[in-house]
Amino acid sequence: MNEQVTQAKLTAADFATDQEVRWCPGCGDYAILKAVRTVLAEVGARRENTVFVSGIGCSSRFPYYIDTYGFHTIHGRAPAVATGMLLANPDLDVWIITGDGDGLSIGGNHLLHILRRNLNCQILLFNNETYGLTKGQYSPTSHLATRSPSSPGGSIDNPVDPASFALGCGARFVARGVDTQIGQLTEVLKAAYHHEGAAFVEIFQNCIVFNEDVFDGFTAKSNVAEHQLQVEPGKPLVYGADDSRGLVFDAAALGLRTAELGSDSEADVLVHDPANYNLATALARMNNPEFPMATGVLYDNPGPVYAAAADQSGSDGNARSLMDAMRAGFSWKVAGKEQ
Amino acid sequence: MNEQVTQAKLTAADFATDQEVRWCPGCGDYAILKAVRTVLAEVGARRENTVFVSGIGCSSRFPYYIDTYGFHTIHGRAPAVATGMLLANPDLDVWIITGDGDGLSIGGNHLLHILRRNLNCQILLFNNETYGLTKGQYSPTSHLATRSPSSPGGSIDNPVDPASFALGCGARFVARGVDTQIGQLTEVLKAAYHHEGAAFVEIFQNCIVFNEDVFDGFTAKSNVAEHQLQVEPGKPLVYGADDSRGLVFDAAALGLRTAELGSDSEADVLVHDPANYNLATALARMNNPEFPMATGVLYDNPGPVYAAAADQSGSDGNARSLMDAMRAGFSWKVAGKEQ
Amino acid sequence: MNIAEGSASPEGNTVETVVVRFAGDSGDGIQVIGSQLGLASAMSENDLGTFPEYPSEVRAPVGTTYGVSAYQVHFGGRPIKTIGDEADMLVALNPAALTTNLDILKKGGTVLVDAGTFSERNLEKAGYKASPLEDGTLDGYRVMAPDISKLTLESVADLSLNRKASLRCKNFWALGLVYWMYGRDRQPTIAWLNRKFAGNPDVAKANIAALNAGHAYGETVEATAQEVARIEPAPGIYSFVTGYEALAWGLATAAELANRKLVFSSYPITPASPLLHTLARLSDTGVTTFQAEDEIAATCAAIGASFTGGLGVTSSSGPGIALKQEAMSLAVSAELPLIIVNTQRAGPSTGMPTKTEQSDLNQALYGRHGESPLAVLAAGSPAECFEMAIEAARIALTYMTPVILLSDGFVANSSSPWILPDIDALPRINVANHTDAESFNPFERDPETLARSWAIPGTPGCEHRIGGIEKDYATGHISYEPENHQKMTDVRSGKIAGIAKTIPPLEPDQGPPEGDLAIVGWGSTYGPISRAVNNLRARNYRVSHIHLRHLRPFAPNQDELLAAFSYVLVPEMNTGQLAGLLRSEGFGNVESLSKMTGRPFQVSEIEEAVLSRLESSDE
Amino acid sequence: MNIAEGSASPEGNTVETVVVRFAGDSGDGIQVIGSQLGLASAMSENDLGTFPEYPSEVRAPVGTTYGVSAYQVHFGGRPIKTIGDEADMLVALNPAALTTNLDILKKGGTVLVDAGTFSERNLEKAGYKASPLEDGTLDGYRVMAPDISKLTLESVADLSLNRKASLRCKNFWALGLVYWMYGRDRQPTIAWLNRKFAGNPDVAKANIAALNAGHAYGETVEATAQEVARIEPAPGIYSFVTGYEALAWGLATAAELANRKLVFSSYPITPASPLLHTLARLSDTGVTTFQAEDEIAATCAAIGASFTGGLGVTSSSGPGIALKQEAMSLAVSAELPLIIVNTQRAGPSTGMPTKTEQSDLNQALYGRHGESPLAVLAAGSPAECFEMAIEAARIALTYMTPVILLSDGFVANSSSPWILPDIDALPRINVANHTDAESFNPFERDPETLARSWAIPGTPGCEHRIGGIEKDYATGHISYEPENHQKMTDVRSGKIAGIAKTIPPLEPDQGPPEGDLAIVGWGSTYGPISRAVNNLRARNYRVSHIHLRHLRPFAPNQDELLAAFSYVLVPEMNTGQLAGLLRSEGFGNVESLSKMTGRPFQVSEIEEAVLSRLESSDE
Ligand SMILES: Cc1ncc(C[n+]2csc(CCOP(=O)(O)OP(=O)(O)O)c2C)c(N)n1
Ligand SMILES: Cc1ncc(C[n+]2csc(CCOP(=O)(O)OP(=O)(O)O)c2C)c(N)n1
Ligand code: SF4
Ligand code: SF4
Ligand SMILES: [Mg+2]
Ligand SMILES: [Mg+2]
Repeated sequence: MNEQVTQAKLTAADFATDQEVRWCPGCGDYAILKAVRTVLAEVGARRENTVFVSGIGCSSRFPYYIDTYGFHTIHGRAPAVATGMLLANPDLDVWIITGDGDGLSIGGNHLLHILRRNLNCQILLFNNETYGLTKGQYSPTSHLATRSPSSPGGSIDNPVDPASFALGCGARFVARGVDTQIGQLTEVLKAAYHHEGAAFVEIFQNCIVFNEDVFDGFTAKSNVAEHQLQVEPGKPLVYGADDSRGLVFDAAALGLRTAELGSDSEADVLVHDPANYNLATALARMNNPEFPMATGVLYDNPGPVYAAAADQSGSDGNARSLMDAMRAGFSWKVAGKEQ
Repeated sequence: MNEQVTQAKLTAADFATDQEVRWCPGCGDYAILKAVRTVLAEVGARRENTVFVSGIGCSSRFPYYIDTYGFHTIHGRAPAVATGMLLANPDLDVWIITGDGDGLSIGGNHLLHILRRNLNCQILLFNNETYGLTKGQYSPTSHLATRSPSSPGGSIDNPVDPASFALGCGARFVARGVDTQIGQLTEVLKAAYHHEGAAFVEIFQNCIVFNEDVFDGFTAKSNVAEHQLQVEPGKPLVYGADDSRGLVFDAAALGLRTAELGSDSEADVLVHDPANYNLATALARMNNPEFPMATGVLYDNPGPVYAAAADQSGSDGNARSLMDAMRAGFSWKVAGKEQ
Repeated sequence: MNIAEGSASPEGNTVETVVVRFAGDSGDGIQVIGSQLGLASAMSENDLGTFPEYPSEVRAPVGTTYGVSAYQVHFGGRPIKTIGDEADMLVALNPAALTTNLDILKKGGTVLVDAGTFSERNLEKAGYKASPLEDGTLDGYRVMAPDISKLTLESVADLSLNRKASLRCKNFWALGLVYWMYGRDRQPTIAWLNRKFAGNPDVAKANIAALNAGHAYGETVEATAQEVARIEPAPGIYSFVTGYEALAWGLATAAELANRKLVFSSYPITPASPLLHTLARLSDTGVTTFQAEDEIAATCAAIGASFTGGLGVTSSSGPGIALKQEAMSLAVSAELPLIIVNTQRAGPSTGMPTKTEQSDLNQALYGRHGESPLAVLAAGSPAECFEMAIEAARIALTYMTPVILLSDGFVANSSSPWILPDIDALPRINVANHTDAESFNPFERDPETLARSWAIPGTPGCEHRIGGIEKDYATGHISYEPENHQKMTDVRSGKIAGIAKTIPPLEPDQGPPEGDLAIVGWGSTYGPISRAVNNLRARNYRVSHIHLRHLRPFAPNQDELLAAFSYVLVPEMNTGQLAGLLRSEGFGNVESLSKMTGRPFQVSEIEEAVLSRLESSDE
Repeated sequence: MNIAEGSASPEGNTVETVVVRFAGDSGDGIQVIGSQLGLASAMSENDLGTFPEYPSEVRAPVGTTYGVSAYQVHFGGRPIKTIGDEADMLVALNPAALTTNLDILKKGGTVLVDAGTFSERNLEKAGYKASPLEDGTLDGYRVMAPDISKLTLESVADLSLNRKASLRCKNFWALGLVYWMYGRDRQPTIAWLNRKFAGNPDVAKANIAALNAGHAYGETVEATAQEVARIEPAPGIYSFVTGYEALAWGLATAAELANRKLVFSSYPITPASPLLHTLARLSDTGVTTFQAEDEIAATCAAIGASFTGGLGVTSSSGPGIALKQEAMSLAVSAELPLIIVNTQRAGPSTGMPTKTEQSDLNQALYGRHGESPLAVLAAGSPAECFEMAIEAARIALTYMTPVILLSDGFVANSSSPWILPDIDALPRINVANHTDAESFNPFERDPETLARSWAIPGTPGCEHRIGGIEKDYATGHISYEPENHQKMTDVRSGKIAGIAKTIPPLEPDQGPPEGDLAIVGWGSTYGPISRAVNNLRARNYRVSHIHLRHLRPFAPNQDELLAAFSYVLVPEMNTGQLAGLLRSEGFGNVESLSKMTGRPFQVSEIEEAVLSRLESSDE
């Protein structure tokens, strides 16, 4: 591509732009922004080779605050725009930023298709269970009976679970992070970056204006231990103070159940295998407070990546000139008159 | 609603219209049409209370051939139109007819949302792994390397599995049928009809023009026994000649595996429980030929139905007159001049 | 009327109208005091118009220029149709509010600032190098710069509120001073506060104390106060309505008049969402609202509702309306009633969502594929929103057609006092469902309206199938016949054209029905044009004002009326879309007066444009 | 050229042009023999035009009227620009084909039927009560009714094909007879058959035998044969191209001329899909195609491709174009190159997908929200499809703007012989990427074109962020400033208007550049208008033909040119959209000649319309 200038390793601060960040003071988006900048620096991303593309929403303002190429597109369509970027230039490092409304309401179809096609990119869905930018209507992830300007009596739509949805779409990398858990979040983002193919990360993000503390049940400091299970590859699926609780397989129900380790004789605690689809779907579906909320990389099982370069044509793979191609049909020659 | 005339029980033939059916001779759609008419008669559906709504595609021509109310809408949008019908009149019996292109390509988002909202209707997705009406381009369900006019060198998009997708969306009823297996298909459709909420049925449908016999691996007469597992509630998950093979739980892999019953000592064959989500996702994901293809009702676990009547408003549920509502804000009275 | 009795009538001259503009941080409670001044003014026998301006950020950091919220109130003793070109008084509760709003204050006007907020930090955030209170910035204005923060704290000191909560009352302190200056009665506001904070009487008391303190301050420092002229309002029950409220009530009323279920199906978008919110709160009156997954689904759901006999309505703004066009075309082809409300905003693309514009007229007229004619209406004031919603429903149901109703960010959010309607006294919309099963044909047409017959699911014997493919004129079945397509094209456009027969004849809003110059407007330019023409006519200029509510089809006599003027000037907040439309209909002498700043026209802009035309035509 | 040597030159008079129409069941191989007649005619030094008509069902049952497939060839010894109003000869391979196509046969024309298919069953399926061969239906035509089925079976009896395969050759039998009647050389077709069925020589042989047998039959029964006049074709390598092929090649060529990657992103829809299919087969020439999940994604992906430096192109037809409008508006706002091809079909809604129309012009011009100006072009013939694709790319890349290129079902599917271009000889499209990191500003504009500077990902130091929110004129950052929005609105429309400077001046296609009457057309009405004007001028009527390729902006001298005519008539396959546009631009004497049947204009319809105007103006 372009001549590469010799560049020193960049720091997180090098990824900041000159634009004033305009989220509400206290919004969870700030922490995510910080985590992303950190990750970009740590993985050695190059500014000129990186593109952030977003739809519309508070979350989708994100690209303005990262000093790489950026495109703040239209509502719900970032995955489609990103697809075109990768078709034209598969070497780019593309990050898609979306929200629960942008990505799962108006943009649900594009999310489905980018996941199943498995384009090589990162998809960060900031889930705050509300439409922040349009002032707090309930969203497709809002729990039943959410009161909002458009559901003053409480919403009656069953919510969709982003991770389960992604798994159903055929995603090969599905993870969850929390805005305030920077350590885990940066690790998750790094894993997403290194995954070949579409990496889907749901980030629980606190909207302090319209949905303050909606995730407190498992993200409040006092609840993390008892109500969150931070999965790690190859590690037992335990949680609770002193890892006193864990997930075991419930043969009768063909599913997971929680167990007090030590006291429960059947307690054959499971070990996390991110390549196991069945485990991932079961983890994704665990509902807090009945179960701990699973966070971290739930599923990471690379599959065939959509490669634009790959040839969908009927040709044998050898390049032809365009003029040859045009002549390949039935053609005939009319000679000029002898002069 | 309208005054009900006394009506004799209708037969399948009573649901035929005067329109000539215009699918290609030999198309699988004919068999499905027959099955649906039979089911309508068997469940005692009333013509005037039934609506068939479809998008665009060969499959979506369906409503013209059923003598009920029908709406052939626009590409991909039948679930949204159906939603409006049920909002205005929740008593209607609404059947949505869609194709793999209509329902999963352009219409994927609406499918997601009608499933998660769980509106009370039946959704029949005719999967022929192609865009029939537009002459045979590959579709979102086409297997990798499908050659078609738009993928002359073979498609490079990973397909989506409709049943897994529906489960990921939060569907509470997910089933599969085969155009040629009328017995099972009518049973599945009846179960869908009786399910409260959105019932999703994928029907493998043979497009003899563009994708002839693409499902032969498990639907050809000679393959049904060995390559198809017809699940039934409460029955063991067995298949093969003389039910010699079955599904067992593979503890190491936390998943399903097939076993020769009798010879395999671990063979604790599983029993089908349609209310088990984990089982349903595992069944849906079984890939032929490695596994038998699961057909029948994979999942049937009723959940809260979206009821338009349910009140999203902030009111206490008591009706108000509109004029009272307008006056409920700050209002004041100007008296007329004394005359 | 609870006449503004007991309001101190301060000395000073009487003015006809006054414009007060409040500005401050988003957290300062600007919207609340703005609407209270509106209320107090209505109670003081004033007509008025108000308009809020919100920052585009949800909650911008304190003290920033982009976090400034404003509210303008124009009140006085004659019919008020605008929010006022310039403010007579600016209340700026921090430096950022001052710097972003000063240009709206008229020279010589009064500026009230809270000196307590002019800290170095805040000045810097507002981009001031030096304090504008000291460096001559405010020369030429009448400046009042009390330390409102401090005075507010003092006024509520007796109450048990903490400092933060106490400081929050300073908006009411400022309001109290404004009430003193324009002779407003405090009682309605006090009543409102008591009702609003019924559960929190300390807060109510504190705000009332601050209000009173501000009022007393005016008296004490002998701030110049003005008498404002009064009107004699018509009798009735009044409320304040914004355009979106009037529109919501109009839709609900229309459904009641037609005895149909209103199914309002939408997806949130600025500035259209308040319509959804307002209707969602009316569910106990029988309204069904549906928040769809996107605009396409919203439109399709409304169509589905109409298919089953409801009144399907959908609503959005520019980008969302673009997404609805394919489905609208289905409604054209299936000939189903449907109302599409477009609360326009500044484009293209995401544009400036919080700013107003009229640039979607062409999209409304021509935005669909194929020949997809439908009716287009526009509302120019909150009151008109109510009327036009009913008119849209009348047309949609009577003619079995989609109708686009154009509103915009300005008309939707401005408000004025409005007599609440008596629904029982309004004409009903009588459109029967077809129930006769004998030889039923869904495309049989009413010979008068050309509307097809509407049989809804649930009706035995009328089962039928329709869709978006071309239909045979006679049977309604699918048809690809060449001559039939011509016939169907003609009948679809003829049906829309025929609506004109039921539209009342167009008459000038002001001025004679013929002459040299007509100012022709539509939608929210109504106010400024009306005032400008009023002013010009008062100065004996011969000019008429014609306001179009029906944009497709036009009123039956529109051609004739416009032809009676030698020259037509069309002020629009777009680059001349109505002007182009009139020209394409064969009018030669049409000139466009275009404004594309995201702000409504000022009266003076229109006056000047007219004067320059009149002068040049004098030459 | 492989001149049609050795073709028997049958006795008979010489005619200038001939129209042959083939019709039969979908399975009868009508399209194949139609294009073979085209090929043979081109080889016989004829110019020609062809047009296929497919049934709308994928594979309708045998013998039904809705399963009839047809192909019309118009060839002769002068430039051919239409497919012919009427057929001189109709080949109808079954009763359904006869009944659905007879109206196109001119009185006195020749009809060839396969008597072997006129069974009672088939007659009934075609809706005939009695055999049209016997009941006088064909009085006034020259009827040839051999039992083609039987004769074909006999002709291939020596070969080892089964009955079904043998019968499949009957199309070539009929073709052989046609070749006899119009003196076509069989050699090119024989060569084609040998190549096509190289893997199946028996099939090739059988078809050749049938072809020869049909030819011999003509000789034997002494069917009247006609000499057809010839032209002298320009030297070059020729191929047959349909409009969609020429368009595909034009897009690929444009990308090569601009040294950019072509990213063509689309979703299947009739009649636009063939463009996708053709480009998909060009991937080995460097073209990238993408079948998106829907039209919105297709457009967005094309935009993403352009953002990263490619030439993003998307394509659809009416309903799909409606869905693309929101994203097009993003491209307007972000000022990115983008080409949107609309292969128009009959609307509204699903309409008649296989029928042609020009009813999306207004949608192209006005279909977006806000003021979203972009360039609009139209192609009127297969050859023009190639040129206009390059022109669209030139404009999109030079001006950083979306361009809509209008085609339609008729122009896309008709074909004619065409000299394959020498790409190296075409002017290059030189648009450089911005790479200079010093003080880079994405919204810095080229003073000449007003195009913003284009820096693409991968360029160090030029990292930037853009979007659909209004941008500051100077910095490109988000701006809600009133005056800035005015300025940006002006610059966006000024940029599009400025394209006119680089458009070649408009000249009449025929006739003088001034006069009483100009026929103004655009797109696929080109052929019929051209022929009609040609005929009229031959009869000494003073009329000019002006063909518009640029619909926004217009050619710089268009106003002037049109103003030089007292009267303008605009034939359009819509209800008068260009006519309305011209009127809105201030032209008074514009009349629309509208046709909405899903079929192209006939030459005679235009001639008659012109004559009636000329007469009435003579009064
Ligand atoms: C086509 C269109 N429809 C609607 C909108 C209005 N809109 C902007 S953002 C948004 C929802 C944002 O929600 P989410 O994606 O969850 O982002 P958040 O603000 O919560 O971060 C909506 C409805 C729009 N900009 N465009
Ligand atoms: C907006 C829009 N885009 C595209 C089309 C063209 N189109 C019609 S049907 C179809 C695909 C049909 O595929 P599927 O749903 O699988 O139905 P099938 O014909 O295979 O039964 C497409 C792309 C259309 N009618 N409208
Ligand atoms: S509204 Fe919510 S999500 Fe948006 S910036 Fe504010 S806190 Fe964050
Ligand atoms: S194309 Fe395929 S799906 Fe469509 S009618 Fe024919 S066989 Fe059936
Ligand atoms: Mg959100
Ligand atoms: Mg299909």
